[in-house]
Amino acid sequence: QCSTATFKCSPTKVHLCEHPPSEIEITKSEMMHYFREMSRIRRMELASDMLYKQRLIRGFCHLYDGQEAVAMGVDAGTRPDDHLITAYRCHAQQLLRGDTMKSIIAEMLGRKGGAAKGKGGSMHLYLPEKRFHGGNGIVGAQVPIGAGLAFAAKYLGEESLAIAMYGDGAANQGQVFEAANMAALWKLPCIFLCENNMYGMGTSTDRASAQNEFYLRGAYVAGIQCDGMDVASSRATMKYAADWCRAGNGPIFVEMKTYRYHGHSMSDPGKSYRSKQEVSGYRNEKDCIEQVKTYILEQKWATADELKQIDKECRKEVDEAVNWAKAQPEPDVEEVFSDIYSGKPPSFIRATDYPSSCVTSQ
Amino acid sequence: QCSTATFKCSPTKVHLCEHPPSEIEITKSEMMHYFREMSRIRRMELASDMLYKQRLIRGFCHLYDGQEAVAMGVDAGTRPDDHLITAYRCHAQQLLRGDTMKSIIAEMLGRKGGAAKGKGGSMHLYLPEKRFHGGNGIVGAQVPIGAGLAFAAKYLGEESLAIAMYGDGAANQGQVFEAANMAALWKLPCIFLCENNMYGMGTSTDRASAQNEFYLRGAYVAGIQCDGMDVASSRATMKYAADWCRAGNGPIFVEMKTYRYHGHSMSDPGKSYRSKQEVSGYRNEKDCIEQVKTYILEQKWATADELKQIDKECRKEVDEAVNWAKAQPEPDVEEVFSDIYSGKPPSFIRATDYPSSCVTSQ
Amino acid sequence: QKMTVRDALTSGMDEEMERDETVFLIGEEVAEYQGAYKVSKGLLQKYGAKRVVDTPITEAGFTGLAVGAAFGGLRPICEYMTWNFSMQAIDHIVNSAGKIHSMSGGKITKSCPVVFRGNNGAAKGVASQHSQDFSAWYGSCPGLKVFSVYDSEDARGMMKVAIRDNDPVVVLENELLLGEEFDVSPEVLDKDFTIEFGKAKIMKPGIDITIVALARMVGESLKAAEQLEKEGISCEVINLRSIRPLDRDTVIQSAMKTNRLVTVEEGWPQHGVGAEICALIMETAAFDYLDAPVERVTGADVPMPYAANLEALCTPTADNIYAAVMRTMRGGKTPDRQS
Amino acid sequence: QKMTVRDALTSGMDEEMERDETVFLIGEEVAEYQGAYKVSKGLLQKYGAKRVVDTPITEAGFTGLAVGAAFGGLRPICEYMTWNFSMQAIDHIVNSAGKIHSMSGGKITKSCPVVFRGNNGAAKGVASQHSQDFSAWYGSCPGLKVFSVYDSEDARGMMKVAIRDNDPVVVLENELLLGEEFDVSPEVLDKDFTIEFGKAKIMKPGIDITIVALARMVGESLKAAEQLEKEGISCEVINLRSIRPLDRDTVIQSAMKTNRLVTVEEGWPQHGVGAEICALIMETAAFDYLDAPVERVTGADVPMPYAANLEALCTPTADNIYAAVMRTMRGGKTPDRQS
Ligand SMILES: Cc1ncc(C[n+]2csc(CCOP(=O)(O)OP(=O)(O)O)c2C)c(N)n1
Ligand SMILES: Cc1ncc(C[n+]2csc(CCOP(=O)(O)OP(=O)(O)O)c2C)c(N)n1
Ligand SMILES: [Mg+2]
Ligand SMILES: [Mg+2]
Repeated sequence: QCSTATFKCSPTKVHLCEHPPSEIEITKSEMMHYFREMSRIRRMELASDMLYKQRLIRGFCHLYDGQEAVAMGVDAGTRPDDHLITAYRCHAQQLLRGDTMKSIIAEMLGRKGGAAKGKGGSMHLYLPEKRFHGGNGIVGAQVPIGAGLAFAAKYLGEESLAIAMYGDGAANQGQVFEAANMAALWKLPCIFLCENNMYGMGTSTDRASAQNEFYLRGAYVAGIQCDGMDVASSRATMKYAADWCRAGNGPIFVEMKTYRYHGHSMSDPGKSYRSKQEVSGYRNEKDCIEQVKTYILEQKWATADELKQIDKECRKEVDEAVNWAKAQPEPDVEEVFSDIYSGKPPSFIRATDYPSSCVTSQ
Repeated sequence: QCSTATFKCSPTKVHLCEHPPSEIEITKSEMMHYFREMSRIRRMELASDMLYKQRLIRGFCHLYDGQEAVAMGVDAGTRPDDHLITAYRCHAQQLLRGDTMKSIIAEMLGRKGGAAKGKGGSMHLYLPEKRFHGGNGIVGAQVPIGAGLAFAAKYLGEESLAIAMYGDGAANQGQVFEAANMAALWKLPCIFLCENNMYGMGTSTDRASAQNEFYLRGAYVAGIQCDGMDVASSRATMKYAADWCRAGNGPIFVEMKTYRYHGHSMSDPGKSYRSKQEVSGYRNEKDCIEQVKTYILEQKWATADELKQIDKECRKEVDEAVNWAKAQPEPDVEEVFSDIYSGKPPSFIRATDYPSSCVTSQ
Repeated sequence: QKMTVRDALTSGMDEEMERDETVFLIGEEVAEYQGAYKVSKGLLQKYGAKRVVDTPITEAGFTGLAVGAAFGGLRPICEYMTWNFSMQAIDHIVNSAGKIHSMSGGKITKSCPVVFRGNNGAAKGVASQHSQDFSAWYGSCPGLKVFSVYDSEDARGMMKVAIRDNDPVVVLENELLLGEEFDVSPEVLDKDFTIEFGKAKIMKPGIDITIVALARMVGESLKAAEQLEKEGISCEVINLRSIRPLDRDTVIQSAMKTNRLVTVEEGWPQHGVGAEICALIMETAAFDYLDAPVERVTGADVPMPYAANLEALCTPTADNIYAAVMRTMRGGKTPDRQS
Repeated sequence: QKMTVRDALTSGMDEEMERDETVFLIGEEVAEYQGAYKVSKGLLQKYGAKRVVDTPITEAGFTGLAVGAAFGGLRPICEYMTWNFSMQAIDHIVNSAGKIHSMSGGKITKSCPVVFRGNNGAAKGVASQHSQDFSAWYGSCPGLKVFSVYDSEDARGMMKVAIRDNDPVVVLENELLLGEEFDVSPEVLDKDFTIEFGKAKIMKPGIDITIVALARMVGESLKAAEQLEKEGISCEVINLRSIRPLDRDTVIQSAMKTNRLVTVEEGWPQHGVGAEICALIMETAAFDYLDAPVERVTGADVPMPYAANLEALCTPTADNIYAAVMRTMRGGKTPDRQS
């Protein structure tokens, strides 16, 4: 009914486990889905770049373009009820777990209709009802939280697992090792997923990590390294890792080698610590969306024009979302006093202008 | 002139490095020195036990009896100008680096003549002029500090290295991994020395550490495991590790398997989480001082009576130190306001009785 | 009926674990060792290793894990052997737990139902690294709720409401109080006994002066009040209980009634709880009712020394409170007021 | 001559590195990237990788390492990209560095000569995890010295004295001020220009009311003072500079002169610097000189939201200060005083 093809995954390196399958079957509709979703992410990120330059997005903004195959592989290789958590570079995950572009962009603009009512901004997107837990601005902090999500899944007798995504820079954080130890001791179903995009902010992995094969960093925990620019590989690897966890083997480390096209955040031109050639090399030879395109064209699942059309639709969606978001009002000023606690608000919340403080009679 | 014998070391396990020599030459005077020093430590710890039970030592007090061969091996295998730091279980190190028993015991009693004027107590002994940096009450904290000492040694172009001692429980602390990463990146001359006495407080290593071969915990860093109940082994291993660092190879992990006879601290009877047999097994079959005794007797370097005599002398030294310390006054009450800063004291230091606050005209 | 604070804490946890299967206890030595201070005695035996979890000595890691477990649908009780060690984990308490509800615009609807608890402040003879009082620090953070335990009633009531609450709650206990026995009413022993966030308790009504205290200092204040009563000075003693939210009303009302106020805390003075009370009085109608300036009794402004005599000098006592009350009764205008 | 705060910080470090070979800078992106906020620009080029050290993103580890390096005879400058991240390292700052001199009974004679520094408080649009003000927390810890930078004079003077000092010093900078230019006198440009610990600076003398502020709030206070001057109210504006030790005398003297006081800080109110100032006034002779109660202007008591309009509501402005001064001038007895 639905056409299917077999794709060769890029080679993997493994530690204390088998290699994931070197070939993977992907259906036409799946591959078309990947193309569309990855294009949506790319287009959304490029729009964010514009919005930042127009000073409509403020503060920190970390873009995901270049790394789309990682988030896509996570989505494709695991289940929707698996817990997911990542760092501040979180737009793609939020979108893939099902939030709207409108909600995401409005959040970046700090508007009422934003995913977090404009209170979190670019780094703090959450979709708890879809088990996406953010978005965390503190390097490394999401990793033990991820282990805790796995702890909860196991405690509650669920089949689900947890995926904790973190960067190559975060990989050196002590709390990653503390989390891995507990996860291994208690056989928690947790995938520790390192997105190795080769740089922390401006520090390359070889200057920050004495061991920069991150799939080995669990040491006594199994690990796999795969090509994070190839969605077939990232999907196959995530599927293998998820099966590993669901089989009760405890945690596993996954390293995906990827690349970010933009600087670390919008305030980083991203030029002083890497060469133009390096960036253009990745763009021209390794781009993850181009690879998906090639897969599709080779299988004749779509024509180049049809793919262009999809990309256009994505652009349209982004444009609409941007326009919608721009038209959204700022949060109501009373919002400054809300959402501090989920329970009853305190009777007094001080404002910068003391007489304007929020007083609630109890 | 001085008689020498060759002693077989207990077998070691190694990781990314060679085995330390399996035999070691030790002179008579060295071995006699070990016997005396280890006996001094043992006797001092037993006296501390009494003093604690008499409520003269307060709060936390962590004894070292059982583990003497570790501190002795560190002392014998490294140089006096190598930096040394450890945790709260620090009496032996302070003594071996040259402080007097009087000073140590007076400190435990909180008296004026104590090593830290009575301000630190049992956990906080320091001999900075002999490059012993304590004594730290926070599990794991001394480990990156140790790496920093190695950093300083290297920066200053010294030949010295740093030894950071920590327990099997502390081995799981994230900051150990953070320190190891920097030490490996920057090739710092640091020996990360894990005293594996099989328990944190009451938690055995297999319940706290997914990987409880601690010499492997550096992962990408070399490591050696040795018998920490045998001073020949611990000395040979430390010598090897020190040479490794001094040769510019960067850090090395050393694990010494040892055993503490007392509970974790004086408030722990040490009985609920381990069997009587386990404790007596170590005492009867593995005791580090008994081993030294055997070495000496086998070499006929001394008679049993002569050794008894030495032990008696140690006991006498302890008794005298205890008496001296007991006779020491408490610190002067004005001391409460001093030693907060090394520089000029602040003009106002508040007391619990406000009018008694310390006011210095500037 | 009498009950120790330790038993009150244990029974509070026990009953809540019985009531709700998602409640579990995690921390160092909480299970097989029965708690470093025996506060979790019997819980492993009753609930098993799944729900009473011994951790490695990795405060950052297991605190993060507890926060994650809360996001995943559980209600962790996260014990610190003492709060001193929470400095390794404070980022998770403040940033991962305390700010999440706000950062997500309320989207993380259940917020983060973790109870962070353990011994706070100085014990005896444990020196500076083991003697810090964290009331002011945690109490300064919006998003956290902060309780300070004095007696057995506090202990049971706070533990229960904290466990049931969806927001992250810091419960500051005190080692020196664990073994103390207090009267408990049948109401306190009720399985649903709780204490309200943001409400202080008047431990002893009085008319001449108000003493606002927290934790162990409530006991010292009551002792001082008893002595002062004999000398004809009637003290109203307030147990602050909830450091965040702070019960402004009770403090203000009392100050307006007695016209005099002394604060008592064992933490360091600067930016402490007493300072906040002074500011509160300054800024509100209570100020106009003052017959004397507010005085603070606080821990000495030094790292806690080990020696018994010095340690005693660093910890406020009933005598210090007595003296401060006396000065305040005299209008605080004694020559011993420092500039 | 004019100089930005950034250049003042950089030149301060530069000159001290030149002066003393044991001074080195360590932190994230301080070397090749030239500092995340370009505060270490040029230092790698001048001093090489031995003395300008890029670290992994491991605050606990490199802070501990810096402390150890100090024990080993060096003078580390330990940079936090922002102080928010210091929560991962706070145990080392407080316990390993701050308490060591006391814990060792002064035996560690050189104490712990580390300068901990970086951006403190909110920048623009960085949301709650990146917007915390740590003045009150670090300022509460005996054993630490704590500086708060406002202008270029502060920046140079504090940096230099902090580096030369043997005690651990916390220097709180502010991202929003880095690019601001200030006049600097030749004295300030002197290679040996330092600022005293424990001394505040009167930025503008005045007679009607005292405004005590720190960091960026000094600028807002000066703005408000300028406006108020036009309306005939003469404000004395004090830049606190040293949060620990606190300059009690300058504050007290000023309050006794003007008889009115407003405090301004951007941190959370509870247990804040303003609270301490209120308590200080309460407890000293200054109290008797007050013609109106002290009022605090503080950051809103909420985690900092991202949205620009909400963020603006959480950060004190000259307008807030103006209003507080006006209320205080009217005796603080306006109907808008809350209970
Ligand atoms: C604890 C902490 N330290 C520093 C920072 C500042 N910071 C934000 S992102 C970043 C680099 C992280 O690199 P990596 O983990 O590789 O993730 P990537 O940005 O490449 O996805 C740094 C240093 C922070 N947010 N938290
Ligand atoms: C960060 C921290 N957490 C907890 C403690 C309480 N504590 C003190 S010693 C100890 C056990 C340490 O075990 P290990 O590292 O094996 O050393 P040992 O005592 O066996 O020498 C614990 C949990 C502490 N001091 N610091
Ligand atoms: Mg990276
Ligand atoms: Mg141990």
